[in-house]
Amino acid sequence: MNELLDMGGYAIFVWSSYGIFFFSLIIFFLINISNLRKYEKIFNKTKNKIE
Amino acid sequence: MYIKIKNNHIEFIKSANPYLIFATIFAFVIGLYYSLFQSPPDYIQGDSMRIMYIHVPSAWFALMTYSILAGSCVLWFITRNPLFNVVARSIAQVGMVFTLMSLITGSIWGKPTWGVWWVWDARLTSMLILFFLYIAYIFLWQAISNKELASKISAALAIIGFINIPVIKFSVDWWNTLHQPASISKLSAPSIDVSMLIPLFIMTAACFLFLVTVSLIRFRLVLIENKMLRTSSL
Amino acid sequence: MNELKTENLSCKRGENIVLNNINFSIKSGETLVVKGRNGSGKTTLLRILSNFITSYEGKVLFNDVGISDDNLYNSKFNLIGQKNSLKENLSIKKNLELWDILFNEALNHAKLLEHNNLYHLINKDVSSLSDGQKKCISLHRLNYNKCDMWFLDEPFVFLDEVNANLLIEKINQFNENMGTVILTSNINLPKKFHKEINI
Amino acid sequence: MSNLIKRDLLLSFYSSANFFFTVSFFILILMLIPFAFGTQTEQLKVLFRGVVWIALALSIIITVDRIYNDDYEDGNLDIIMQKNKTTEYLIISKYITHWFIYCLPLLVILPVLSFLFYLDYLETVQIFINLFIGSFGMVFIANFVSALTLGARRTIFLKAIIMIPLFVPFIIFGSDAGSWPILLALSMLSFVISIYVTAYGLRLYGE
Repeated sequence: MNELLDMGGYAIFVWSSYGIFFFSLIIFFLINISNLRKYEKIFNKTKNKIE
Repeated sequence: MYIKIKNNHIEFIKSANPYLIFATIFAFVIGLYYSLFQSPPDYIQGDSMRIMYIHVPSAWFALMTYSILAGSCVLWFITRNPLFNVVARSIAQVGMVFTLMSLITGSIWGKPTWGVWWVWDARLTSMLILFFLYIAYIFLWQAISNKELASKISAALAIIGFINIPVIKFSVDWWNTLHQPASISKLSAPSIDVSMLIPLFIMTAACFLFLVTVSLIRFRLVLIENKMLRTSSL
Repeated sequence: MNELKTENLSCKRGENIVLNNINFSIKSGETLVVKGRNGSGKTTLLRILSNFITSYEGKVLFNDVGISDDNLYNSKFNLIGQKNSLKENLSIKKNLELWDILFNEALNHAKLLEHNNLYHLINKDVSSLSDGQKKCISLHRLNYNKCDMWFLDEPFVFLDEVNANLLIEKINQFNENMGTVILTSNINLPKKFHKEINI
Repeated sequence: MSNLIKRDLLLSFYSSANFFFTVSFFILILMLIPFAFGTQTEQLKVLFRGVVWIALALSIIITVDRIYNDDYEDGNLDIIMQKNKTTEYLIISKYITHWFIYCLPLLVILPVLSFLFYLDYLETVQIFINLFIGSFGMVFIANFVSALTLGARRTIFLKAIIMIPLFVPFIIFGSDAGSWPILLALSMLSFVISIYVTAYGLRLYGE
């Protein structure tokens, strides 16, 4: 396990790049999903008003 | 040629969404397992080689997304089919994220390999400019209040950017031969071992699934946005 | 004898319809008042008639020729839009000089501006004028370009009674000289003109 | 066409502050070199070749709003477009006036500046030729960006983000002495693209 965490001396580079990569992807995904929910809610409200 | 987006298409995309999310997560987990545990360290670069498994797919998809973006803008101008505009707008931001990721992971990878965070060579510079093209495309659309006009103008800009990229690549190559006579040993053509190819392939597939998933979510978002623009302006 | 007419003119902006089935015809010496609420497409109609907007359905015919096919059409009208076409940081005199060059025509500004009692202001910066005065100078553009048609977008906005009457007089005179006027308005005008449509 | 050129020149003469501003801006950016990097002759010579391009790019960027935006916002563009049914003439005369008003003064002042930076005649001529040819290409690019972004008001930063990537090839080749043929090719390419895109932008504006 320590070997894995150490990454042959490159730990900081490997783990930080993986961390940044997945963190950004997840954040980006969540932003879009929540935006979609928000827009759908507003859209349904206005649609009900029109009908 | 004229493809109209019907309600049942959107329903289909909606119903496919959870499966796609699941598949993406699954692919990333498998890919992580392979790239961090199962693949051997490179005999020159050691374990820092593992950054390649996320760097290379994101660079590929950054370029591929821009090609799709510019291609759908061209198709939109030719066919006048609004679907292509929606595709361009839903894919742009994912491309921007991939470009940013490839820049960041690339420079983190560059530190142990080259000894520096950044090298002013053609590939990296054109990637940086690609990032600004994405930014210009996205923010120009937001800056123009007439959204129909905004789509047309940012599409024209995307096509001009697509012409610009090879010009920049060519000129930076030229510039490098003049200003930096091989001061930094670049990576020679990598002869990738099969054991490295497998995680790379899985990670590429995972990134592709991510691209598709988020693009489809944004596709729905953009469609709703369009509808809202229409109803509010009536 | 000129005739300008539209046949089933419709215009879409994205998905929403701005103009729907506009039909009118107007001959030399007549004035058409286009009425409608804010945002009903009056300005769009004038911009279609002056060849700025080319993506519309239906026909716009000038003497039975489509206006976008007629190469001389652009020199046959004067459009006074809602923007004043004045450079705010320059004096009136300099603005008029710029117009003279642009229209390729030197007018006797002294005589024409005296009419509206504006000539004594000629060395003042445009930014120091009131909206009504700016509108008067903007309408002064009608003296250029001896043409067949005037398209006026909300010409009476900001004008006081005296200037409005002067403008009406001017329009009448132009009509007598066989000129066509199309003007938009969202308020009731002090005088009845020949024709009126609601959009 | 000649009317429009005459009118634009007169307009820039009347608001001659603009003209002095760009020249002063250009000189001041170059003046920053010795302050930032010291006054060693050799270093100044090298830096001048590069920074003169950056100064040119920046002075073109700050003038981009004056090409079409000012006329668009006060409504003069309506008159201009009505008077010039063939948009190409309009666009070409705008190229000419924009280059004449904002680039020519910089080129005129350039020899003086290059002597201040200890460059000899030959080097000055080389820089001048490069700058002369490259400035046309940059003007073409500035024109189409200006026409395309008519709908987006007061977004000079966004315009800079759009324009700087397009300027990159010019700046790369500009700082090499003998690369004027490539600059010429780039300028011609940008002319071809620019004339289509500007016409497209103006047509969209008209709607």
